[in-house]
Amino acid sequence: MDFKLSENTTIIADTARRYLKDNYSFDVYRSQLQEADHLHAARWQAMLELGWFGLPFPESCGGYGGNLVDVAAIVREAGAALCLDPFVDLVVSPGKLLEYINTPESLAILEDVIAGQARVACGLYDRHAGYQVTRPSLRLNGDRLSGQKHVVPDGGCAETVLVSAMNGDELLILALPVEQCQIERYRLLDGGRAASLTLDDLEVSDAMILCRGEVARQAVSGWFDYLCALDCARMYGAASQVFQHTLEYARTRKQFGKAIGSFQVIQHYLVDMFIDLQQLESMLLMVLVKAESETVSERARATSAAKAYYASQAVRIAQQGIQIHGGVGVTEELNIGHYFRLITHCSLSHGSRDYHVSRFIEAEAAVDEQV
Amino acid sequence: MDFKLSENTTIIADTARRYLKDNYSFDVYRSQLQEADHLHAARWQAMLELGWFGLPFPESCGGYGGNLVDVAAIVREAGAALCLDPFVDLVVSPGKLLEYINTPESLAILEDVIAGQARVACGLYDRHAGYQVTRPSLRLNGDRLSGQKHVVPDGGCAETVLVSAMNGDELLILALPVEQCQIERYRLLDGGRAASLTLDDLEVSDAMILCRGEVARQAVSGWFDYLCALDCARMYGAASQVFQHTLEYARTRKQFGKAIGSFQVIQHYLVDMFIDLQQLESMLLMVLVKAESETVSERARATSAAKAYYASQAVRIAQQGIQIHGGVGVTEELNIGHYFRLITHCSLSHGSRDYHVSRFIEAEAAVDEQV
Amino acid sequence: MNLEFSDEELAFRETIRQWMKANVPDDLRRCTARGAMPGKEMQQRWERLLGKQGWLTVTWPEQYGGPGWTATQRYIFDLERASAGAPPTSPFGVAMVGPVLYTFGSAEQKDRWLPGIRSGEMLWCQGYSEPNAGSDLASLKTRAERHDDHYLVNGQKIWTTQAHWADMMFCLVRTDSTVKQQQGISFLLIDMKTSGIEVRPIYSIDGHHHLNEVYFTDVKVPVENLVGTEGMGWTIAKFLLTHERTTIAGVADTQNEINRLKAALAAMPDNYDKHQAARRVAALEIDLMALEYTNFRTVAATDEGKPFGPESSGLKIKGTELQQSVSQAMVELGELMSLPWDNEEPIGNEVFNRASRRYNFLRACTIYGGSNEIQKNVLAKMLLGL
Amino acid sequence: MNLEFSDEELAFRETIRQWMKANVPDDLRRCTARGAMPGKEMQQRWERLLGKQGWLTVTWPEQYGGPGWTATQRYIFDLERASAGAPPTSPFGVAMVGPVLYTFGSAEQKDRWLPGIRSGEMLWCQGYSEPNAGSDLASLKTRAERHDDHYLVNGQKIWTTQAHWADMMFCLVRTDSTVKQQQGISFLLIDMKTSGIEVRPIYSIDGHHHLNEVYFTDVKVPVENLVGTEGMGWTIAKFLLTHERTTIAGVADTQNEINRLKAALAAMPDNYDKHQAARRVAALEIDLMALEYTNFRTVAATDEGKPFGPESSGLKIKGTELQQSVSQAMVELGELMSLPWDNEEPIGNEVFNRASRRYNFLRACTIYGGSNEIQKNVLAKMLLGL
Repeated sequence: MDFKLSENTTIIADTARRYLKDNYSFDVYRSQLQEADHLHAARWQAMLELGWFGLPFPESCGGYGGNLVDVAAIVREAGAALCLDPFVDLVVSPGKLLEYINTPESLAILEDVIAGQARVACGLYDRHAGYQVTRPSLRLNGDRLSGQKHVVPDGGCAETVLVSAMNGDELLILALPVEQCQIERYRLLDGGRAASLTLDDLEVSDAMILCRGEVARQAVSGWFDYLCALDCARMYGAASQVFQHTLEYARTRKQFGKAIGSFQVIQHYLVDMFIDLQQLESMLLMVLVKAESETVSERARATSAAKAYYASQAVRIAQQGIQIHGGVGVTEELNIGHYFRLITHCSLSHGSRDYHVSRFIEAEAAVDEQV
Repeated sequence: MDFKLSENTTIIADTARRYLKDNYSFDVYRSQLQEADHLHAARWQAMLELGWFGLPFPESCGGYGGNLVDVAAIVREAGAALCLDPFVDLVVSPGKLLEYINTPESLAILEDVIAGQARVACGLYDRHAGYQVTRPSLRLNGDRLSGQKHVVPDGGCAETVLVSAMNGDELLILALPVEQCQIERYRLLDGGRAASLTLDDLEVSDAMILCRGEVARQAVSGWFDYLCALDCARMYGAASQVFQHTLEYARTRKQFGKAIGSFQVIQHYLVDMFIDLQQLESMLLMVLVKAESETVSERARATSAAKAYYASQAVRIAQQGIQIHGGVGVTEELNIGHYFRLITHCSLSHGSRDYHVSRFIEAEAAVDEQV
Repeated sequence: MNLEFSDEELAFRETIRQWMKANVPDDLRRCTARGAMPGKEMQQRWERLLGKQGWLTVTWPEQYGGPGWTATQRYIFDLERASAGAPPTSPFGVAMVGPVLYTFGSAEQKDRWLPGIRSGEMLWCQGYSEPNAGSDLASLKTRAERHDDHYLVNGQKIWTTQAHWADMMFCLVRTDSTVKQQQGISFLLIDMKTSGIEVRPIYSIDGHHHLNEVYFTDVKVPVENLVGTEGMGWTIAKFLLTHERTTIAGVADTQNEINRLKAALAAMPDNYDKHQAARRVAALEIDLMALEYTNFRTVAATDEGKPFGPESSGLKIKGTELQQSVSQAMVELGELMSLPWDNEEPIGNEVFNRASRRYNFLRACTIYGGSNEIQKNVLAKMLLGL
Repeated sequence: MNLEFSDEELAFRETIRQWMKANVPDDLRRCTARGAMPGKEMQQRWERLLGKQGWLTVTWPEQYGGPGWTATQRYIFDLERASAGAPPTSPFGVAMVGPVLYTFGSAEQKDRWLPGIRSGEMLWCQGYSEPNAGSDLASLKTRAERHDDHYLVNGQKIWTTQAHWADMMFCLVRTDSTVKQQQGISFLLIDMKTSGIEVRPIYSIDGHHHLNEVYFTDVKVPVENLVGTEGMGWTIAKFLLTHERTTIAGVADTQNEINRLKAALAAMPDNYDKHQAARRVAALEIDLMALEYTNFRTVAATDEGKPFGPESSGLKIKGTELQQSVSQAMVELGELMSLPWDNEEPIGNEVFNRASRRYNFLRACTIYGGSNEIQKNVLAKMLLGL
């Protein structure tokens, strides 16, 4: 057993950290919060040039063959930097779905994504289906689609959106031109941009359907696990910053004539946070390896465990970070509250704790059957 | 709204406290733990003379017309004193069931209980029915009963046992002579004595059947709520002692050259315990009034809320009491561990937290319907 | 022991209920139902309405214009107010400076300030915290130097809720730095329009502007705005901490939040795990019941003219923890629908769309007014003698 | 990064698994399956069996008779041991005094004491805590006065696990009361058969006798039983605290407890709420997974010859909390079946009948070896610099 990151991963993480340090800051973040569109041309180009767009994908698809551990190294740093650039939403997320679909048509789109020439978003959630991504509530009627897709991350600046729908009992994944949808744009809890797309009797051509049935189901299921793992990486980056900043604050903030870190209760809070952060790191390393496992139930068991654990423990760290900071912790001017929102957001995107506990139980039953 | 105890209740509580102080002690408790039978002749007679046997029952049945608040005053003091004398098991519990059955036969037995001339126990639980007292797993076959009743409190020293069984879809309550059952005796978690009764093709005469159907269902359901409320009273008595002893210990026990109560973490633990104890007292007062309510769903909602709350918060106080005491807290020689066992016991007798949360939800739905 | 409201109390409840039904403005009701907080105009319009009815300063003695209600009536009023979808009233005038004025103020001060508070015309804010005096309030540094007929105030306050709305601030200032910290503090009323006052907004993590920094540069405050005598500020501040606790636990509003959550859950589609959600809500309702009956005990004791008993000591700690728990449950049970932050069209149930703002806002409730940790320090000392 | 066992490790696991299958005595297996703890004879019989195989002192260096396993192998061994239904070995000889002796002991001491520990023939106990030196161990008072060729020991130890089983005690004693507390402490080996030693049982709240008080009245201990030099006791005690942490979290045994619980739940009747029980167990399994992978990180670091990293700091705290949570879940999910204390015939599933004893026993695990509160104090200082 070996928990060391490869030399390659270490370089990727270092590069990401340096790049973000040089090109991103809390001030940049706060002004980006106000933007209608989070695609910043210069940084987008820079990320492309750093090779990040190709990193998540196999060489056979024109990528650089990085694994989840490599991609997570970037996402973790982005979480630590509160970076809102839609690298996951417009590259990794649609790219992995296209890769998993693995048809000539999907791979052609993927090639454009990797080249930075296509803006593709994922619209796999809708209003009534909760987190059950393999059973969307949007339904195809003949060759017509009417309905909505919600919380499409950065869907407002995409050209194409990958959308799931049911055709009878069969799952479909379609690539729709965003221009044919009605768009409502809004911000999300983590400060990111999203859109609701309304499809009004849209005529579906065969060319729009990327895949169907079992292929679609497996692609979406693999995508879900991959994205869950990246949520954990992002939360870890944020939670570790919360801890560091809070520890520093406790060392320097004085009340009653001494540093608040000299009070035993605050010390125990911080020790609890530190220990929990260690456990979060362990769960992250675990899920980054297991979420790409071949065995579907093993993969689901690992990601659901990690996501459920993060939803309680990373959230707890963020809450305690605010509490120890006191008044200043609840203001927009300090990063702590923003980390809190990011962590809360990620604890609910791609499955809440309750959802993942249920999924863990199902996955475990399936694992047990195999044994 | 008025939370004051009546003068009468105050006298009952004071009498009980004084009686237990004079006649019971931790040493008496520890030696009683070793006894095969918890019926201590002299104290039994004393309780009879104190009027406790008649207190819970209406004057129409030959009782003294005390309400649940009065009875709970005694049970609370008994919990505080760790008293194992089976006042609840052999008087209140069977007596209330007999009262609620309210037939000439049942009231005749009740009269003997009140007079101290009958030893009656309740055997309403069996192995497979969990806490669902209105649907026991024991079944009547023709006029024959075969099966077991478990955890019959003080069933080993009773002459008669009130037993529930199903006859088809109909609930029966029977009064069986204990001599016709096979008995296995054992101790329980709280130090009390109990028995499992095995019925081996026992012939049931009509005279044995006290009631059936809706009458039986309502009697058992009222009994269950009443006993739940007394569990809370007993836990409150114990938890308040845990708090008092732990506070005293924290004031006097020195480590690192000062009282452990001067450490901020211990102070916060104790404040949490104190606040929780206040809330437990509020819940106790609430349930003592509501558990005798006429409206079945209102009654169930109140008792299940109280029981569920106690199962988490009283248990938490007991655990913290041990933790603050350190090594000495986990020994038989100190009372703290015994309170911990008593509280754990009561948190599981007549319904666990999980069970009562479910029952609370059902009861609330029923209350909502009535509104 | 009797846990029911009396017939008189039930009749009183009915009166209040009917009045609320007829008088809570629709826009206010809608605002609360969405989980939002009203702006200044809407809030003040409502408080004036209450003031006109004589129901704004419900805790005040009759001689100062209180309605003469019992604590139980005030509690019932609060329940009805919340369940009618009206927000709590702003505490700074009604619950804080008002009682200070009628307890410590001169006849002139009472005449001058109490009517505006009673009618809801005059809005107040509280100038206590400073950048380096948060939990350790006694170390505050804002100076007020006596010059003939006025004080010259210099310094800075922070976390001043509604300072941008307020006409007046009541303020703790240091009038003597040669004596023991607590003894050099005085209680001053400051007109927010005085020159030399600058109010800068602080945005909270719910995205809204509730809080402010307030800077004082050579602000002239007439000596007649001193309440009590110089050096009495700490005594007055402590007096407020032990004043009126019958609604401090927030039971009425937490109950209302739980009701909003239950209604939203009932409307969820069939593939939603309602069973699990119901268990989580039930656990919160049970916790609320424990708080509610503890609160009832305080209310009953108040009506008997007794001082607050030990049962009241945890009301704020438990109350704020529960507010946070309910809010967190609402966010988490809303799943994906809790993520939209500023959508105009509702997505799924709008209750969930707005829940995360409230969740963010409520992180402050275990911090302000003495963090829960500070409260426990105090209780350990005062109540447990540790 | 690689989270799988290597082929060699899998082969090793298979060897251990087969051996356990063939060698764990049936009575021991049944004892563990019931949730009970073995008595002295059963425990020692098992440890001798391991000793004969050379697998009792698995953490020892090869030169002292360790099997030369990697930390990963030791971890695998522990997992297989637990899942085969064997209890952990007693730590006092193998994990505590053994390493002290081969690190600080003289050649004579090693020759004299190590073989008996390695074979499981000689049982040890630990004489650290005293009635007034619990968390504050350095304030211990048991005196050892030097007289020619022996020390005269007077004083009292408490919470001495298995003192009534032990042949020998390793003991912290005060040899100098004129210097700073920590500096006057020495590490002494005491034969439990020496006259002047009285062992009095302490019954634990699980109803069993594990603990003792040990009284010393003019007990003569040969000077050759001093380990290291006089005053070195505190250094040796601290050395033990940082020694071997690869199994301190108790992952193997906690996993085994969860497995026992799941099997018992699977056998519950249909009217039991299995859904709710499964959710509670799942939450515990997820917590265990976090602990397990944290533990793996420590194991991997040990195999690379690295010192324990920060990840290992919480292993004892989280491990003991989880043991208690699992045990509490077992008791609570057993409902009424958890109440019988000493029934001879099983009632329902015997796993539940025995669960409350273990639950009681485990209250001690957050107290002994430095309570979790003391551990947090130390971590705040050492690790966070607070």
